[in-house]
Amino acid sequence: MTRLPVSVAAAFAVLLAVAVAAVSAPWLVPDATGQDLMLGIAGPGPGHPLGTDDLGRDVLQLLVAGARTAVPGALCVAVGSMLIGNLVGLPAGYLGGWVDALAMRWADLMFSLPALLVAIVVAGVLGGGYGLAIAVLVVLFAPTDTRVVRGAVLEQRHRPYVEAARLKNLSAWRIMTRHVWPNIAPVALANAFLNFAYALVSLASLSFLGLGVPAGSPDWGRTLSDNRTQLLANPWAVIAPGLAIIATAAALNIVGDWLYERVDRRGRAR
Amino acid sequence: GSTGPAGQGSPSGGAAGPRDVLRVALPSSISSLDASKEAGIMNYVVALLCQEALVGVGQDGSLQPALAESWSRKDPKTYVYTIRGGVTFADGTPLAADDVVASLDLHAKKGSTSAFAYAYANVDKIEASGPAEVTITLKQPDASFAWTPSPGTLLVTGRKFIEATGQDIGTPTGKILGTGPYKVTEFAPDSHVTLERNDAWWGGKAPYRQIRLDFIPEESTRLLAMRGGSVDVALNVPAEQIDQWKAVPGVELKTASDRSLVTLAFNTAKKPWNDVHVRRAVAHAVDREGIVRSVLRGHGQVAATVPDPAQWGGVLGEAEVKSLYESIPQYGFDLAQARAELARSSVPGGFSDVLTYPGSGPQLGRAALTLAQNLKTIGITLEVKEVPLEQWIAELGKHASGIYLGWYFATTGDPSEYVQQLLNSAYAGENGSNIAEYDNPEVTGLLDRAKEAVEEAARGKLLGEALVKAAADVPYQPLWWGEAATAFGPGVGTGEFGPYFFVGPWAAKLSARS
Amino acid sequence: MTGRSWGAFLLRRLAGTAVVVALLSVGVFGLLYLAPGSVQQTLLGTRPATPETIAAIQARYHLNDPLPVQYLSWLGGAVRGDLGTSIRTGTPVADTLGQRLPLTLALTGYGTLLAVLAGIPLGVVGALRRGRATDRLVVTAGVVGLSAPPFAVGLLLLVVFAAWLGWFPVYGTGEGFADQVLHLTLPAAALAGGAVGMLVRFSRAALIRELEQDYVVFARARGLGGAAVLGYALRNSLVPILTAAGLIVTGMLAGTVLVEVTFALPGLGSLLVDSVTFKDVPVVQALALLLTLLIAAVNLLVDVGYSAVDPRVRLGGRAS
Amino acid sequence: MGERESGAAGPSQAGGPAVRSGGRPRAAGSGSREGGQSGPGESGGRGGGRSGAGIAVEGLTVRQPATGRTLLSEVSFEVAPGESVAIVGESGSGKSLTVRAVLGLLPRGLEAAGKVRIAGERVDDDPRTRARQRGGVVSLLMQDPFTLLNPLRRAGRQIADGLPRGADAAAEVPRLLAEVGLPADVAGRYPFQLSGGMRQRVGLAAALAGGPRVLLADEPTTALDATTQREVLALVRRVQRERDMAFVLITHDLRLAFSTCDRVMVMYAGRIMEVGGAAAVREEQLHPYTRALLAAEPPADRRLAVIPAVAGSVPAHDAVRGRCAFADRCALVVAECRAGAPALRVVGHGPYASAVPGEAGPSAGLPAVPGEAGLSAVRDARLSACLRAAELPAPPAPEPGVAPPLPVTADPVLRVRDLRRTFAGARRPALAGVSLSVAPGEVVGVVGESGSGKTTLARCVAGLERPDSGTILLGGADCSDYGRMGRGAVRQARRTAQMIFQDPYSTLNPARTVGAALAEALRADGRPAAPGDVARLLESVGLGRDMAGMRPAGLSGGERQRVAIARAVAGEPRLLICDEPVSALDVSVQAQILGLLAELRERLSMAMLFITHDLAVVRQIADRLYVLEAGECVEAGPAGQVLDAPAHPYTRALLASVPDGSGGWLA
Ligand SMILES: Nc1ncnc2c1ncn2[C@@H]1O[C@H](COP(=O)(O)OP(=O)(O)OP(=O)(O)O)[C@@H](O)[C@H]1O
Ligand SMILES: Nc1ncnc2c1ncn2[C@@H]1O[C@H](COP(=O)(O)OP(=O)(O)OP(=O)(O)O)[C@@H](O)[C@H]1O
Ligand SMILES: [Mg+2]
Ligand SMILES: [Mg+2]
Ligand code: NI
Repeated sequence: MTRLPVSVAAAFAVLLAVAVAAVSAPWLVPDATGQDLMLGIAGPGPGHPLGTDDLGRDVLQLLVAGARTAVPGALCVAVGSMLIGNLVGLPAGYLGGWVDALAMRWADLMFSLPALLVAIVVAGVLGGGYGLAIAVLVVLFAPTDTRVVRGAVLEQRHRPYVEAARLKNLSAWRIMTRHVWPNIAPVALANAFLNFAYALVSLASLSFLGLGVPAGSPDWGRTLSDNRTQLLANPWAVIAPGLAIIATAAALNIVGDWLYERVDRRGRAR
Repeated sequence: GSTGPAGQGSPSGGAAGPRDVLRVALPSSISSLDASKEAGIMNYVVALLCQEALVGVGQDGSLQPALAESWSRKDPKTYVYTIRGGVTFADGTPLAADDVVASLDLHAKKGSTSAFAYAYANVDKIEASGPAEVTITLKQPDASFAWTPSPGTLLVTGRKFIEATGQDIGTPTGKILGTGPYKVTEFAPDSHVTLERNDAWWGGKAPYRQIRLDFIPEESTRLLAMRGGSVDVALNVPAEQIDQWKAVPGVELKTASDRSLVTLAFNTAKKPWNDVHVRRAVAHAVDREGIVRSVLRGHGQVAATVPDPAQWGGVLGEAEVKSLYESIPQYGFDLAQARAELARSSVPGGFSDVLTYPGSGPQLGRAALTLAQNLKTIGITLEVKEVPLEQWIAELGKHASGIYLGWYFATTGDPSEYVQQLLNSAYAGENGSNIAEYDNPEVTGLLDRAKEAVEEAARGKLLGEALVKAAADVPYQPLWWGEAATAFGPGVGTGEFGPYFFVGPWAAKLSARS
Repeated sequence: MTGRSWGAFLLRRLAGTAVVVALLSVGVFGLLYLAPGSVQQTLLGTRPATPETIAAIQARYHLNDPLPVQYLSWLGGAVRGDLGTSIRTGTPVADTLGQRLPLTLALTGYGTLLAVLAGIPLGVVGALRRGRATDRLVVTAGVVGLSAPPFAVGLLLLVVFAAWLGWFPVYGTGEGFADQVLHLTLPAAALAGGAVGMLVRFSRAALIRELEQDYVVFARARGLGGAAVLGYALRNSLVPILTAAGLIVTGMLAGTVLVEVTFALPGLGSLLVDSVTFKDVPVVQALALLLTLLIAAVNLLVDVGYSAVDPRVRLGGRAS
Repeated sequence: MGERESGAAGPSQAGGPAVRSGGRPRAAGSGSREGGQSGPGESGGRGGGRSGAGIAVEGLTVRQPATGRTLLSEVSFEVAPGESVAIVGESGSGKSLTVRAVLGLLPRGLEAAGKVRIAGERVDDDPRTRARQRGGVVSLLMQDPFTLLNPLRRAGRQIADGLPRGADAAAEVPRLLAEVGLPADVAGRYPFQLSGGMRQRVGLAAALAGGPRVLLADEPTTALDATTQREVLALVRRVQRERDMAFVLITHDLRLAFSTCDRVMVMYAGRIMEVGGAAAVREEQLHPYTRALLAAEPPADRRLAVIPAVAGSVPAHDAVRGRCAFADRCALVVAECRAGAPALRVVGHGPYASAVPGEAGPSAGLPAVPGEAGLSAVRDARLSACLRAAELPAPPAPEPGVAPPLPVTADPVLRVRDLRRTFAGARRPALAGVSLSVAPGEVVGVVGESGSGKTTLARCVAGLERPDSGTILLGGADCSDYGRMGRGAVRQARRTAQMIFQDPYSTLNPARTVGAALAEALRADGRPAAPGDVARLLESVGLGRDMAGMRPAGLSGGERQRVAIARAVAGEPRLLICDEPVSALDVSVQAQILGLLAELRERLSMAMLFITHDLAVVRQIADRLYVLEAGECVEAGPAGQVLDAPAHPYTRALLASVPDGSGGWLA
């Protein structure tokens, strides 16, 4: 057992905090969106460590509650695209042939599109909405996962253990799910973390353009976007959600990288 | 590329003396210089520096002579305009009655795709009745037609120009031609417009040789630009940012009514909003004072009814307006009463609905959010959704939702403009402007009579009656009359500033400030 | 690669791109058709409209034609090189794109340049100082860059460098080369943030991998100097770096949207946002076409880069 | 030889004496009493400092500070100019680390301690001198010709990169290429355009570019064909003699070491076990480990009834700290062996200690530096790390060969007719019409050089590859195209033939336990798969039943290969296809696996298609042989006949390239 690097430990701490916030926001900050029109915008002060936004909502509470909006969406994207990636990439890599050709043409097609732009077009045209943004991102992210999974499967496919399983007359489905998949799952998982981070940033970008979560939702991207006119009045209302996004995404990236490296090292050490 | 006239001084003038170039930051971009081709308000800000109408609007909101030296209503259906002599277009050609007719025809001709066409639907005939006289004949008498040849729905340009430019009017290649104090030298849609002074303007010599208008939709960028001294004038500073703008050294912030109305509209043809108790309940749940105070930072006025008091100029006197407004029933912020009304309604247990607002109006969104919060306490769930401006407009046109946020800018100084559009049952139905589908024959009757009235005072009375009658049915809950804040950087001063400041060649009214 | 196989390769690429463009144009058309709102409504705004006006507008923009007819007439024009006229501005679409393309290209190019100039050296330093404090700093900076949304970085840069320090102008594109560079520095930097992170990650990982290869040990054992050995390894890590660069340029094209909005720059990105909300079909179609072609060109460049870097690709050997 | 080993074991000092090289004329006779007293470099009295041009290592220890592991300890040796020393040992014994430590090129995270002198200069504490010396004084040739050259740089430029400053590349590169026997136009080619042997020659030219006086070679031929291996080694030796370089060759093959080097140093678990002249060690091993190693290497000239194998595998350095590293596997172990780490001591002076020039030993090929009798004598000083070195029993006489079993004439279990397969984009077919048959219970060997199509043949038979044409009959059923067979037929074919693979590390699914893998195999073959059945299966391949719960990561290479065999034979197939099943294993493990296969064959009366490039291995197991060359069968027949009286020149060339342990092999 090697010791956890400091950065990874810190990343896990951040993720834990975010997860706690996301899960227990309704109890931690039951009244996060509570308005105080009399107060309006204010800088940090007693009772409001990060100040308030123009509806008099406490920025810190919004941040805590924001984890509940910002994170699950990105998680959905990561999980959804990983699911598609596995479902498509596994047969594509293992079976090859037309399945592979079809899957790869699809991935090529998606890769020749700029993901965020397509998301903007689709969300913009169809009027935005959180679910739609997530669905679009899932579709756009899936090819990356598909390629990663397929690449990993291709690497495993000709390993003797797979061929031995074929020689034992096991079904392709069984070989894929029971033999190949457990060995590529860590790669897929590591990639999912990286996607998670990228989805978080992308969703925040969509929210920034007004295409993500509904107005008034305590979402980080939304809070940042709503308050960016207050940059000089209460910079914390902008900096804090920005930091929340960056810190969470960075933590996810760090964990993803760390997982990747571990997989890589295990692969090389055999 | 942008090329100014040769031999002129440096574009951004030195420290000493008044600046040569005025740099203006607009809060949204325009894609056409032709105000009749786009729905935005900023088009006027640009176009009115270059183009003029037959009649102008005074600071008190009354009609003033402009390109028409004088005009008269010969009979209820006939208007005669005498064209000012000695006026030339920016390209040097003199203005003739025929040019005015051509300009009017752009909107009045059958099959016109102009956005102003609605204002000319009642026009029967337009003709140049003399070398300097234009006569307009209507199909039906309409008192408010007097406002139609004002800048809101008419911008005069030349016949030759129209024929030569065709579909290209307002585009970067075609640009626009007018008689105003400036002419367009460069137009980059979504980026900037550069104007050059028209030294032959009949109104005198405008103070700035050049005006560059940049479109900077990102509010914080605009603020930083002013702080950095790279703009002189910024229009429509958002209310929530006003304090920050004020804090910029040397910046002078002027606010005035922008003749806009933000109102809640209830679809009286749709359940449960067809129940007046529901409408009253929701109306009582709106904290209009609170919204004006916090969302608008006090830069707005609680709207008692549809037209802004400043719009009655020439129709009703100030005292009459005051007494009229006091007689209009109001639904003040009172959650207890809201609850009581809801209890008496068809949906005593509450219900849920969706309220959309345009992305370009964040203040509408905030108001909607406070409303949603109040409604929650009485059991109504209102989901607030931001949609792109175009989608919001489309939804307004469909009349399919139960509740809307309407946002209107008056293009004229005529009080009847939106009263007719919002309350007259003639405008109900899909694509109509009566988004509440409000159909009260009594009200419609009053409004139709107002259209025919020749006497301004009589017209005012009829309109007032209609407003009072309609208020009892609560098809709308007016929220506020907007105010626009304009920031003038150090070095730019303005003597007079009011609701009609930008309705006209506004830059000509600016002066250097020390 | 011989001339003939180059030709075949190009042809295959072109065919692929054509398919993508065709699919995309159908998709965009269908999407815009599905979109709420309509051209006449956006043209008229909240102003009232007479039925005649609406009919006239619909006739003018062929809005009443069945969708396939609308599509085919667009396609016919596009094939003949006529991209149509923007509904929103009334200008020919080709002109509009022509005016805005330089800015976006300049922004993307400048951003890529900044990213390459910062990302690769940082990645190299990280790889060479692997595991030490410098490396950890580089890796952390890279991760933060990767995790920071461009608009947030843009706002931050605006506040710090334009507002507080006043080193750079706040908005606009500037006139003349030096001025333009000055104007585009902050947007390009905002755009480059994520790319730097990506390049640091890729180049560092690639170099670390190469430095562990036998040929590096062999080169050192033969007494080759540090610079020569680094040259060996760097050249070999260029292939993954090129791959990353391709992804980066594509990502940047998307990132320009956010940055152009933040910095009020009239580029393709802001045009896309405006045209999409306006349902300006000809412009959106042409943009989709242009962006796809740009991406295809970038990918082609990357492939050409591979063959320039790697003789196995160039000479048809099997890369092992 | 019995009388010679009684030669007094010289008293040895703690700290371990270094192996001395030339320049010490007297050391031979005195049994190196002074050993360990003076540093090798300062040894005076040396004419012209010739030995100063070699390397001297004393007390080299390599550790991994992050984990606190020691990987190598107390390694001392010297190599004189013109002398060649082989470092021999099984995988993981520390051979590569030794050489890397000498060069100062240890992998990241490892640290070395101890004295290293190169060309008389102390370099272990002076990285700059060391860096300066690399290339010009000392150079390295690495194992894998496919990875040691920069793939993106032309061969000539890579060679030129190593030339001393100011050298004329245009002249020097062709000269170096000529020296390694390559035409000048190779300079303009990229590595991927060269064959493995050519690459290794380019590597040699590059290593020689700086004009080094010491050449270290880490298994330079392991990845090459046997025939190419011989050519390259002969070339290296020739160049080394011509340039009078000190030469260190790392190899895992004792016979190869005997054949190519003057002296041999045997390593085990990060320590030196035995040192001595090549001929002397070949004649008589003074450490039980060396004996076991040599015994486990199958002879190419005769078939043994059983290959003597030691149980277990090479331990990690730290696992055997503070005692004799080989004690656990040693047949001659006594209690003291475990009491402390035995030092490397002079055991005798070997058969040639008293030799005078002219009195050549039995090994006529032993190279002797002319006129330097003393030097040669010192080189033959024998050192061993065995406590009982002096009292080891005489090595047993070589086992006599046995005859392979008589051919079977029953209906063949496998019949292949005119099998062809050409891979897309390949220049020549991988299989160009191969026919063969395997009778029930018969072991049929397939040999050939790398790329001759052996694996392709095996995969076609197993149904992992689809042949272009030809027929494959398995147990009488046509199995030429698995894609077109019914489910039942496929199942039948799978139960008839099973396969085991070369790489023990990827042959098992890392995610599944051994038990799960075997239970699945049993079920797939229609056998009961209760834990008891799995345990029985494990025991049948010589593994404990407790192994069922382990994952492959915890197993050694040999154990993995046993599990793989168990998996293959779970359903008692009639034919077992073995694709180089022992090539990746250490000789000691190889012997175990070969023994296991022989036993299984007996017990299950299983036929085998045994594929290998190693003629010595195939000799031990095969009854009949097919020789493949470039996808074609060039010779076939009973194993003994083909190997003893090869008819085809290709077979003869193959045979000649098997090292026989004699010095004349390279000639
Ligand atoms: N970079 C490293 N980090 C940790 N341990 C290492 C490293 N390199 C080698 N080792 C360990 O050191 C021991 C000796 O390795 P070395 O490479 O010298 O063996 P070798 O004798 O060359 O074996 P082979 O024949 O397989 O090449 C092995 O047990 C190996 O696991
Ligand atoms: N999957 C493949 N695709 C293309 N060519 C292949 C493939 N597999 C093998 N070959 C080629 O077919 C020829 C025969 O290969 P094969 O692996 O059967 O040889 P081999 O005798 O097993 O060699 P080795 O001793 O190196 O294992 C070689 O030239 C090889 O490059
Ligand atoms: Mg080694
Ligand atoms: Mg093979
Ligand atoms: Ni310009």
